[in-house]
Amino acid sequence: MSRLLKNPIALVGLIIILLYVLITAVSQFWLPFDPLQMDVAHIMEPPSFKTGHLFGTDEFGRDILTRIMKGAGVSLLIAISATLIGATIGTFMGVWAGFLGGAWDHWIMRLADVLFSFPSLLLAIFVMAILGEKTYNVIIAISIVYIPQFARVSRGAVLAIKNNEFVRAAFSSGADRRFVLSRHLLPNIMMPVIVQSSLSLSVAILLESALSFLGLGVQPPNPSWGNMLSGARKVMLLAPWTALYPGLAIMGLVLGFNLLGDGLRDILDPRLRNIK
Amino acid sequence: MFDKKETVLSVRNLGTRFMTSSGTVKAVDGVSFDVHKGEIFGIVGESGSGKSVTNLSILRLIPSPPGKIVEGQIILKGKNLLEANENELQMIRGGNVSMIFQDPMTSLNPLLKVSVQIAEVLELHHGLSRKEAEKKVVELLKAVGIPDAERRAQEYPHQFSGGMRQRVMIAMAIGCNPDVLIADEPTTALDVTIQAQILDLIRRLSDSRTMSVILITHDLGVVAGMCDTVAVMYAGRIVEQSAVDPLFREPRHPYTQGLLASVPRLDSAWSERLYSIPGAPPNLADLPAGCAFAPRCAYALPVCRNAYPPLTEMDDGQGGKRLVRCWLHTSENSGEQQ
Amino acid sequence: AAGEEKVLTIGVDQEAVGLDPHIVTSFSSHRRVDLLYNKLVRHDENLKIVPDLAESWEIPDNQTYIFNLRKGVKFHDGTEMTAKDVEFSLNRVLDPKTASPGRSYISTIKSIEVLGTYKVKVVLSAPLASFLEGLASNNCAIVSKAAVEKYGNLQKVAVGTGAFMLKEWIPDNSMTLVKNPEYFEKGLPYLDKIIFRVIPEQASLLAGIKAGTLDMAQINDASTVLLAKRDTSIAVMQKPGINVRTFGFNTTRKPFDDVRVRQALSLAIDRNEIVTVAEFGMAQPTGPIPAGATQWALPLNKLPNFTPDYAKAKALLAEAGFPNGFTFKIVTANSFEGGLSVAQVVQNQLKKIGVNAELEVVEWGMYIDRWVKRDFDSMVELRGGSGEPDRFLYRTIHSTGGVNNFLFKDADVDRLLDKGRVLTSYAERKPVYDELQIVLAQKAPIIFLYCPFETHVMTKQVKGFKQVGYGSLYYLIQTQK
Amino acid sequence: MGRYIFRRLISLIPVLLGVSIIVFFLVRLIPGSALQMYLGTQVEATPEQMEELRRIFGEDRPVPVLYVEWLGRLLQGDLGYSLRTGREVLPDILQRLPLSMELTFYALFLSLIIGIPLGILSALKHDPATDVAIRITGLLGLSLPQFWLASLMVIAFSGFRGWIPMGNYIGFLKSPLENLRMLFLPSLAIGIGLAAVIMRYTRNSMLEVMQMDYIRTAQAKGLAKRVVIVRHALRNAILPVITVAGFNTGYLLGGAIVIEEVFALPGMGRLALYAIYQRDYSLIQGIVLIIATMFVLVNLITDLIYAAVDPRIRLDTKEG
Amino acid sequence: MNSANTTPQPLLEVKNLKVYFPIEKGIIVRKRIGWLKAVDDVSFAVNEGEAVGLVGESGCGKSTTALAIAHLQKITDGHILFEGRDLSAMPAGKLYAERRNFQMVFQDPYSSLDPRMTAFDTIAEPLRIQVRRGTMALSEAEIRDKVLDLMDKAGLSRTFSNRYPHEFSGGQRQRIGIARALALSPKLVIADEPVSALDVSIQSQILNLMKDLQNELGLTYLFIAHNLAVVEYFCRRIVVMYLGTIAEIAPSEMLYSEPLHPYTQALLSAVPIPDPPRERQRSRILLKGDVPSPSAERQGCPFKERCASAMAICATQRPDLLEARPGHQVACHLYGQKGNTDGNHH
Ligand SMILES: Nc1ncnc2c1ncn2[C@@H]1O[C@H](COP(=O)(O)OP(=O)(O)OP(=O)(O)O)[C@@H](O)[C@H]1O
Ligand SMILES: Nc1ncnc2c1ncn2[C@@H]1O[C@H](COP(=O)(O)OP(=O)(O)OP(=O)(O)O)[C@@H](O)[C@H]1O
Ligand SMILES: [Mg+2]
Ligand SMILES: [Mg+2]
Repeated sequence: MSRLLKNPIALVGLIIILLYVLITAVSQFWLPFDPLQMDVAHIMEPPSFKTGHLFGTDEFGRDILTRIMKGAGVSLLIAISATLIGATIGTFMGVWAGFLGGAWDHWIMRLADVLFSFPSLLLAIFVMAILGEKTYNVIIAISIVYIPQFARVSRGAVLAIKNNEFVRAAFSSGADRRFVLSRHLLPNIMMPVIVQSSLSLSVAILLESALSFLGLGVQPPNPSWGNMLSGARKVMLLAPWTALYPGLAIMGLVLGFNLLGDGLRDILDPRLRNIK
Repeated sequence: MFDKKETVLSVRNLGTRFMTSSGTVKAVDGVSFDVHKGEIFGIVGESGSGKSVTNLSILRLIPSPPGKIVEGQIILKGKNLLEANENELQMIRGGNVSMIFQDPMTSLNPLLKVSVQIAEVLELHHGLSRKEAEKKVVELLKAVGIPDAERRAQEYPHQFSGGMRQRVMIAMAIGCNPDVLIADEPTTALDVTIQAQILDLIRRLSDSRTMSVILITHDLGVVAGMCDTVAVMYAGRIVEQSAVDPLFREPRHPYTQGLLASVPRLDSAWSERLYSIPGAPPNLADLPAGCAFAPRCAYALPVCRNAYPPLTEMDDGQGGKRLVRCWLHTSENSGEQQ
Repeated sequence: AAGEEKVLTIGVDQEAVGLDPHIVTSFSSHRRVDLLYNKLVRHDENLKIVPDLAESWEIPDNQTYIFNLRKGVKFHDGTEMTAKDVEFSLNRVLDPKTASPGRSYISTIKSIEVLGTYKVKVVLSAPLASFLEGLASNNCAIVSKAAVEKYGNLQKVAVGTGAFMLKEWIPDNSMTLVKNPEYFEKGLPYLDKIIFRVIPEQASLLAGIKAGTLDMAQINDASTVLLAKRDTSIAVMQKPGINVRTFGFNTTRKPFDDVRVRQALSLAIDRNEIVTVAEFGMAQPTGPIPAGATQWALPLNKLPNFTPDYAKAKALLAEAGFPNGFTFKIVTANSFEGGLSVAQVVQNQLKKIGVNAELEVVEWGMYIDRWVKRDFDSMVELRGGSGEPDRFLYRTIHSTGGVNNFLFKDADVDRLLDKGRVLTSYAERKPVYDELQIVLAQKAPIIFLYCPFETHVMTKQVKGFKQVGYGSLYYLIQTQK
Repeated sequence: MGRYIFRRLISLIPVLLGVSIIVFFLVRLIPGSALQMYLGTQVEATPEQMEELRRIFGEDRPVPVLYVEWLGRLLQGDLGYSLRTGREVLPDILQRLPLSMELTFYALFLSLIIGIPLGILSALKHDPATDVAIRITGLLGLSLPQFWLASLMVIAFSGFRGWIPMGNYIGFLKSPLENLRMLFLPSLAIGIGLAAVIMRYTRNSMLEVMQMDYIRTAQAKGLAKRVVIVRHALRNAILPVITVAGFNTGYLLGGAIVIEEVFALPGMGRLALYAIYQRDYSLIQGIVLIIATMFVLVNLITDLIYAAVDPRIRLDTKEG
Repeated sequence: MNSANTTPQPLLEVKNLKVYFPIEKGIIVRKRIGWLKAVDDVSFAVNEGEAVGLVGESGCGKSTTALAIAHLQKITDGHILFEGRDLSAMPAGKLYAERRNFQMVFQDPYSSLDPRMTAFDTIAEPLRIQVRRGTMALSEAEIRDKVLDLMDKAGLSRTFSNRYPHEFSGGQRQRIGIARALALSPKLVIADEPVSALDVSIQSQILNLMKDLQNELGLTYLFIAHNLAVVEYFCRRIVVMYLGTIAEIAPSEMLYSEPLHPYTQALLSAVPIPDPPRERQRSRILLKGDVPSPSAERQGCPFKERCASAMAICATQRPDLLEARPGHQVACHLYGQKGNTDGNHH
């Protein structure tokens, strides 16, 4: 943790993320306007202090800032849950494959290969089409995209650790596979998995917004940054702010996760760590 | 006996530091030594004692940042290398002074043919054309004992075994008839029987070309068999330096004594216990005020913990001089006490 | 200037799927057929039936139609169009093997009799007021018997009687039509050549017109039209179309089986607001008959429950047992036809009477699935309408109607529809449909919202084009550039 | 080399087979059917018509049977007919393929020429502030939602003719210059994210390589800094980057879907999207299979480049 | 036939041990295209209380042998008898209990400790595992006492208990590794190059420690090293391996004073002695070439290409390991195979 705070990149990332978390928390109690209430008299008003619509209004006259704030929670929820699920299942698969080796490894990794050769967005689109547009289905779709990625990362990590002598030492003391798995392998692959997770969080935000943008994600009228952009698309040329701010919101949060991930990677990099 | 010989390389009061997050590491601190023509100069010491950094400093190959040469002179043929510009340095590197490294598996560029890698030096320093250089490459490979040199020259490093790769490194290093060859633990990564081959090769090349060699190793046996002069390093400093025979016969510095005593020897009778130096090597970022070895030294005096001992020169009993940095010897010999 | 070839380039957002008038369903194909073929009768710009290949017709009883054909009409291959071709064409449409969507329009035909080279008699098995309307469909166009026998089907060739002939077709890129010099209306068409360019994006269509690479395009996307309107260098032609945006209920589900609930919802809907917000003002509020069919449609102020009245709506709800409103779902899709924006506005408006509508935004394929299975509380749709009330309303709302997915059953409505169907004169039918419109507004199984404008955007040089109401390009025959 | 390529090509078969199975069953898991989509909300069909249609749409047979039938035809190079348009699927896809390939290629190219130099600069810059600045810029690039960036481009460049394609696509062969200009912004929108990834990998890889013993060897030989970097470091550092780039073509192909949508480009991604919406089974299967093939082929090519540059890989082929 | 050692039953007996690794190839279906014979017909015994050394060049199969003995590596053929019992036949469930009898100390002080476990937990782990398995009944407090006791024995300050591996030096880590190996009070300790990675001064500390522990606890060691001097110092009997086979087995003094196998001779002469005059005078036997790859199909004596005294028979026939004189076995055709046991060429 202290190393994290010393790394400027990770620190900035963390601050950005905390900012979004704060906004999400605030949005639970207070919002400048009603995020769903249409205001026919004020359609597509440009940003202005006078009207109080700091980011302007959308094609239904709803306050964009309010909707961005409201959407932060959705984005965070989806990103975090999808990453958690994808990481858990993928890591399990990867660890399983890497640890058992042989045919298991072969087939699990083949499956991952196959899933990998689908562009991730296309895969997510498929899953969404099958499951239907529900917020929790977005989570499922994104986690399915993540499973092969985490499987790869964790398998690589397991392979690197599996042949360490401390694993042999545990076996030679009479440990069984489950013990070694839970005591030695899992704790030791946590760091690469965490790094992958923070990067996945950023990609999840982008995927969610791309899905919503294509009309397959979070359902209107509930705001998500992606469906805000999707809605804005129609009126983009008339009212550019409807597209500008939700995009900036996405970029900011994604940047936060990316900075954190990159920073964490630095921290974990043995080259940078071993200097005494 | 080597006093009469001409000095090829002279290191004066060299100091190299690394600025790291946990403080300044004094990797090399006030190291001085001379290397004479045709001499094999050994540097021994434990891991982290500054052997490699000393030699990388000679060619100014210290990665910077975090490393920095903070003081000293390195005089090659009357010229201070620490003041040389980039061009002059390039002519010296690989030309007058060349190096071989510990791990032959990683010291060669995996993507380039062996011949290209050797020819590069020749083209650079001798201005040979690619063709001439390639011819010379084959000669060099033969000289280092690589069979079927014509064919092997056209192969890639991964097609060579470890011992062979070290031979390639040596061929590359002697290509320009350097005055000094710096061999940084050239055999540590190799098997004993292969080590014998490589050491034998270095020895013969040094003799036949009157080339000076700085041989870095932590194996005292290697030093004994190869070197004329030896310097023992501890915590970034040379603690004892002498011709090889007197040093082994009668080590003066307690560290040298401990080191010698702690090595199991094939020729000695089966004994119950080895000597072992207590404690662990110091942290170079946080050295004690006095002698760095004092905390582990059985003979440590109070002064040892407060002040760093000066270099004492003494006779080595065979007409040469030896140098020791230890308060025990200063008080004995010159009575210079604080 | 004379001698110079007059070429009109028209941008379309979709490639034609095929050209066989009896088979095609896609909008894009119909637009080509408009120019390549003729029918016995056609619509004018007010959706009135006017002569086309049939110079005139008689209706001796409400099940018999006798058509007198134009003389000297030539197919593009040079052969003359005769009653035999008409007989062949109608039979081909009726043949189940052809799988023609036009079959349902004229399936009541019992017999077709050639009375002479230029005279055909058609007898129906039952009276059908919208029979002529059916014949006006491209799907009932007159094709050359010889050509069908030669080519099997006409998807890739065009042997019609239309003002233009197919010259070249590069799929997904362009289709070139050239003037038919033998066209039966002398002096027409004015244009020498029409090039269709496939440009899928609405904004690009507009960009093409601004740039001058296109002369004309139909644009559906309201915001793009809005942009076009801001540009004074281009002409925007608008008129209410025949498609109807509806908000319909599954009338078998609670609480929509209660007419009071439906009335309450209808009273809470503000059509003008929906048009303003969801269509940027580019639509016309409508009743059960598309507003563009001026000869039939009643003005909205004559229809009950069409003016918002929240107090009354709440009272009705209370009466129906929902003093605090209720919650239900609106199925909608994120596509033009799916009406997501409309659903959002509707949802917002219903809040005023305490009714909580939840949106079920589904992907288009799912939307169709729900539609087919009638699996919805309510649904926002864009219904393909018709200027002919029997055609539109019978199938939509009659208890036996093919697309009555509201599962609506009402004796009054059925009676009126059946009555309107057997009468043939406008004067007799008009009062029937007036009453029907009022009954439908009263019972509100569907809340009819608006008809989106049909919009054509063109450069200022394009003159003489008229819109029909369903996108038809027929009037390119009279267009000059 | 020939044998290596052959072996690698063979190894693609199971992956593609897996893809084909998954996509075949996946599309049929999507609720709603092609037939319903075909009928839409407007068309009425008689029962006997329905019967016939059901047969044509394959709704009367179990999915595994259909799969085997499809696979059989696939092996003869027949991807089947679109249920929607009645046209053959393959020509339709092939017609869209050039655009998608151009888009992917330009995006890859842009990301490489942006990412690699920046990565090297960042690795070689000793000044930590510059390094951090470059890295943050890179991460910013990675954080831009592609479709949003594309939308902004549309807003910003809508006044400039020829830069925003908006539907009218001009093939490379027809007019290379027009083609390049038109696809520049879309490719950039797709490629910027990958450029950031490439930059990061180049930086790490370069840092790693610069610490290798053979770099020290090269320096000790007296080679000039430039020579050390270009001849010894760069080649070694770029190798893993090539693999990463290949691996990320999936990302590019996926990105193409939204970008094609925003710029209204008639590419495969967009076709895929509509095919899914329309439940046009053969079309989806064909597209996914072709995209997967492209993906694995690109990876094969990157591996071949790797093998061509790295002699260690070549040896493997001799043994195998 | 018995040697000078009078122990009737060896603690460990390795009989015709073979460990082959398959060399596989194939994309969909993996095919075996050959074997890498890491250990090829190795037999030797270790008596109770003895320290036996195993030396040989890199890749000759020392570690593989060690792992096989510790039952951490599947064997291809042969028997490993522990106290006369063949454990490899034992079901996995029972083997866990037996494992406490033989424990390993590993070469790499870095990878042999889990970076996420404290010194205390690392040493306690074997005990906890056995407790979990029900083969030992110890309370947490007893475990604690035992671990602290082990730390004392291994020369680790008790205050180090809660430190993590990265906070220790290489020597200290190796002490932790030794303490861990001793936790189950094993009869046999297999030490796979325990000092190779350590500095000379640290190396002697560890060697002394291991020796003290042997005296104190009556341990039996199988000690693996590539440094002959270390093995010679530490062990009473030495097994010399070459390319997966045993070249020579002899008591250490005998091996040093009178090596029989040409490989052993070369090996001995290659070990540098830290005594300049002697070292300079020594006549070196320089071997030609490199150690061949164990994956190649081989015939005859494994050492034939590098051997100065190779004969015709060496090319075709693999020499058996025979007793050249009491307690001294050698696998070399120079020493008259079959019956001619007292042929002495020196
Ligand atoms: N790049 C670097 N950054 C920071 N510290 C360094 C760096 N290189 C060397 N050092 C430090 O300098 C000191 C001397 O290192 P050096 O490599 O000279 O030791 P050595 O005697 O060669 O050891 P070995 O026998 O392990 O090779 C060590 O404490 C090491 O940690
Ligand atoms: N799991 C494995 N799969 C395939 N080959 C292996 C495996 N483990 C060891 N080998 C091979 O078996 C041979 C013997 O290996 P081993 O590790 O036993 O040698 P060693 O004598 O311990 O060498 P070192 O001194 O380098 O530790 C080597 O050629 C090695 O590459
Ligand atoms: Mg070193
Ligand atoms: Mg080993």
